[in-house]
Amino acid sequence: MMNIEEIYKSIASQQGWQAKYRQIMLLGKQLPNFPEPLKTEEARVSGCESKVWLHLAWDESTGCLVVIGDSDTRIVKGLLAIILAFYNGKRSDEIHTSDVITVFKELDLIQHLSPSRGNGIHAIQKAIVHFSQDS
Amino acid sequence: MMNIEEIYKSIASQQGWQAKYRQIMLLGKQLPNFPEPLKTEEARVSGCESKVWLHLAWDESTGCLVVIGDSDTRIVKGLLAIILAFYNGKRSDEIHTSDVITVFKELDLIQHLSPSRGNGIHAIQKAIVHFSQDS
Amino acid sequence: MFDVNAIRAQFPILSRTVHNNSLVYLDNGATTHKPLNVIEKEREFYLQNNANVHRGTHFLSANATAQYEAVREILADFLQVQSRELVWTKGATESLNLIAHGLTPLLQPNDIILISELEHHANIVPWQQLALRTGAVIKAIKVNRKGCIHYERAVAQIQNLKPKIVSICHASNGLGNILPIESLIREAKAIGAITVIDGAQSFAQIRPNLRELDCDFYVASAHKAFGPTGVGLLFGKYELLNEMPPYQCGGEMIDKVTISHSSFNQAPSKFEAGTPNIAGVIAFGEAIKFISSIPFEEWTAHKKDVFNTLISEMQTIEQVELYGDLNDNIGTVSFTVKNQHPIDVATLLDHHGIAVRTGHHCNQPLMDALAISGTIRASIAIYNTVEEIDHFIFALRDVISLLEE
Amino acid sequence: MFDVNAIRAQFPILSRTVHNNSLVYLDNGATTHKPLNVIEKEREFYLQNNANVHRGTHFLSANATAQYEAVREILADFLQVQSRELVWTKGATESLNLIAHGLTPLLQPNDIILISELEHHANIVPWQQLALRTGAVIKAIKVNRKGCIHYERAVAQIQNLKPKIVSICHASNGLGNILPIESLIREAKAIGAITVIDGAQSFAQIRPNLRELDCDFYVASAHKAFGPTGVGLLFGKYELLNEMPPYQCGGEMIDKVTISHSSFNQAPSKFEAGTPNIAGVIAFGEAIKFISSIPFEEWTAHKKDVFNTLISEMQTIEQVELYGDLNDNIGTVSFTVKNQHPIDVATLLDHHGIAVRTGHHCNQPLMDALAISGTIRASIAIYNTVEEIDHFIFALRDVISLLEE
Ligand SMILES: Cc1ncc(COP(=O)(O)O)c(C=O)c1O
Ligand SMILES: Cc1ncc(COP(=O)(O)O)c(C=O)c1O
Repeated sequence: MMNIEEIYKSIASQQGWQAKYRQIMLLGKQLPNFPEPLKTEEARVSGCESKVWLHLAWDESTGCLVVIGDSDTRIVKGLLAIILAFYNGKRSDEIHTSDVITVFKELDLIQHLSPSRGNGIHAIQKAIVHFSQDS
Repeated sequence: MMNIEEIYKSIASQQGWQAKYRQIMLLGKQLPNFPEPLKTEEARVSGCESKVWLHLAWDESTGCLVVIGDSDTRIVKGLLAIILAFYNGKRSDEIHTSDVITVFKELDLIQHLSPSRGNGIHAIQKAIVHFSQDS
Repeated sequence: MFDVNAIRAQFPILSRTVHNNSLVYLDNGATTHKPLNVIEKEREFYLQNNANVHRGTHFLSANATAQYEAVREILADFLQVQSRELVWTKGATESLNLIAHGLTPLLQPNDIILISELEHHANIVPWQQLALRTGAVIKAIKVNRKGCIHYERAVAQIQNLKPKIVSICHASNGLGNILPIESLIREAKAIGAITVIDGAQSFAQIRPNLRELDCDFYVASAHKAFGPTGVGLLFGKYELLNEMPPYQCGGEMIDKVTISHSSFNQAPSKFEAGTPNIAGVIAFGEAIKFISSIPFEEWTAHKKDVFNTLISEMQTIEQVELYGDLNDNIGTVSFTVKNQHPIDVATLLDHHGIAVRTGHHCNQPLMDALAISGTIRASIAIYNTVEEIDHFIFALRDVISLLEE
Repeated sequence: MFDVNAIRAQFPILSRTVHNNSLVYLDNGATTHKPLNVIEKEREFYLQNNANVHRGTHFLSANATAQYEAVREILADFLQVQSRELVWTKGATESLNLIAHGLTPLLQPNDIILISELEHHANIVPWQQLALRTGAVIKAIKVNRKGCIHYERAVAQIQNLKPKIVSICHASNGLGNILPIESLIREAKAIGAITVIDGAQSFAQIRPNLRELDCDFYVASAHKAFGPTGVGLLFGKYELLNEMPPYQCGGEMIDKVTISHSSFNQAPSKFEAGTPNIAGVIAFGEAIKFISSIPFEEWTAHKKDVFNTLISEMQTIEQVELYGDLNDNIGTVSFTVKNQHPIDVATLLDHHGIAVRTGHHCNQPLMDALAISGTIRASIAIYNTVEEIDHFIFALRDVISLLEE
């Protein structure tokens, strides 16, 4: 798996939107396997029209977030890969002082940030931030 | 009581709106007395914010409308005088082929014609037309 | 002569770009765009004529009331009903809720409410709530695996179930099917049912004559018919309408109020509590004028041209599966692409400038019946062109090949 | 520095004439006019950004959703609450109906709902319907013969009656009185009542901080706060709000739907069935910006100037009787003229270009308490001037002498 800087570069270096989405979908393919039994209703992110599952936990020893996820659509799964790379390994305080939204803005993936349910990026980001606030 | 042509002339000949309304209120004062016992809920025209009562009947011998009315406001009572002078003595078919609304338009009393409940001229005219349709 | 470019000129948004491509807007089933006369009317009202309606003694209020009520007359003329049979609401959803609430006193436990599997959630969930309140039971006319209802079976269901209420859409928002409502209404009335037609998709496209249809209720939304958001309509046959208990309560709809008791006005004002969407209703009058300005034959002929191009082109793409009735259709095609998620397809189409909708389209029972989770829906309006369809088909092929790499 | 002419320049309608006189608009309690930024925002949306919200995968829809939801954030900021505690409705009337419906499960027979005699019908009739459904009983805080409530007696009523719900206006639309809601809310909460504030007249005039007020619910209408018609708001503390059963049903508010059963979303979308007034909400965001652009101290200082001129001039006309609280007042004066019908006075004022309202102002119980059938009401907004008041007073004297001839 690439880290968030590598992911950023891998997308930003693409010429044209087709290439960009090709890369995004590739990132989705490279996400670590999400175990089928974890695809429960509770793990579903509500407010996405695509199906998105998240599993969130804190690494006891480091105090850092460990999050894995999956989606039934390829583009959302690729966008999810960006979000996961961004938040994975961050401590709670880091999660609150940084925002994956800026990465999306810089990559010109802005319309995915709408609170629209179409893709649900907004909902995924919110779910992670809420988890880190509540626990 | 003046007939509708006389009333029309008496208003149209006034200079300025103050004079016009003075004349309208005068017409109201000249309306034949409306017996208190007839001021029932059934006689009330609904849809007027001012109180307006109508008593409607057909003259058996001539087949013409006989309508009297009253209002608790002076201007509406004056406007009512115009309406009553217009419809009194008309047969049912005449009521349907003529319209007091044109008189109001010609006298430039247009805003009183709004379906607004403020003065209720519209409601009074409708009540008379409905009466002549239903009976 | 019908000139689609003259029509497009009335819709400035159609000239905009999306992701550096010309916009091709095929999401008209969700909401249509608004012609300039509608937009400018709303603006003009606020600039020069703004006032609250009905209770004003002053000029602006009388004028606003006259304009507002004049649109009720325009609508009455359009639908061929009486203006006192028309209630302004905020949308088709509210209209259906109002009716389902108003019919509460007429239902007994085990009475049947018959809908169809094609219904929008707005024509399902209010009836479920009514059923919860009264003990009534909901049944649905079934669709086949393409999403079409079987007419004879629907008639049999009406005759056998003897529903108290039959509430069906005139045209399906999910698939575009036009339902044979003339004869379904006739059958329903033959067994004494109250008939409700969800006209959200039919108002502008079919211009129904309600006097001929003879249904008891009809609802629609202005925003799907070239009008502003926040305006809906409800038609009800006067006796039935006026008999219903009030829905929302407040100003306008009352006759007399004391602290402990109120009496109510007659319909329609009985159902119009509070300050209405005055500017919206007045602007909607212009939308009806826009629709009426195009002869119906030219309207349908143009839409058929565009729709037939769309369908025949779609049928040449082997990965595409089409749903719905492709003959009696308001101009909406719902499809899936083999092995691809609708959202992936739509997201990439968007980058070509193409606006389509994905998902269940507020038609979950229909999606269940078709055993799919959703479709991609392209829905056309009078301003769409054959060239736009060509652009769409080109883009769709491109997107599919990108996804299949 | 506060410059009323700069503000007036934002309201083109204020420059129009009525009956060949300059318009003097004193009917702001019924609806305010809209500044240019509001009018142009709504137009711009239709011209360039129109789309339906929430379920779209395409650019225009995502963009419309972002704009629409951004206004919820702006409003949350203005009221000092969380955005998920805010529901968009079509007006204050609908908001109050929604709350009265939603509180149904909490009421038992003989529970008391306490309102005041100052309430607008919209804050009376929905509670009467709730009382009919549940067997609850409505009581009202009384007013004195000028229309003011007696604070100590109101507190005693709260303590003795122990109402389940206390629903009162922040400011009276009929008389302009500002009620001491801070302390009334405190008293109501002390006995465990649910508190509902009708803010239709206070939203723009008082800019309440709901976090400090700590009421459970608050409602208002956009059109009375420089925004478009057809938009209202409802604030509810989240737990209480989310617990309430849904009101209208249809698209958006559902989670899963089958033919026989549905489950619902969380608040606020649980209460926003159907396509909302998208353009209206987006334009309302500009209205909030307009209000916020004028510092509150300047706002109140200017209004006090105009109001004090109005009151002191009115008091020099001996035929005039004033009602209401003339100190704690949002800028509304209600009056009668001895021996004259309010409609006669207002009709003649109209010919001077002056827009006032007459009648019961949807306050029949208040009028009963004052033993009058109605008043003439002049209600000022931030754009009114001392010169306009002079014009009004001149016209009023003229009208009275015409009527007394
Ligand atoms: C105090 C008060 N409450 C409620 C309302 C109802 O508002 P709307 O008609 O916008 O729903 C009004 C408006 O007249 C009001 O002044
Ligand atoms: C068939 C049908 N019914 C009802 C509705 C609900 O309309 P609205 O969201 O405007 O209330 C829609 C809109 O999606 C529809 O297509």
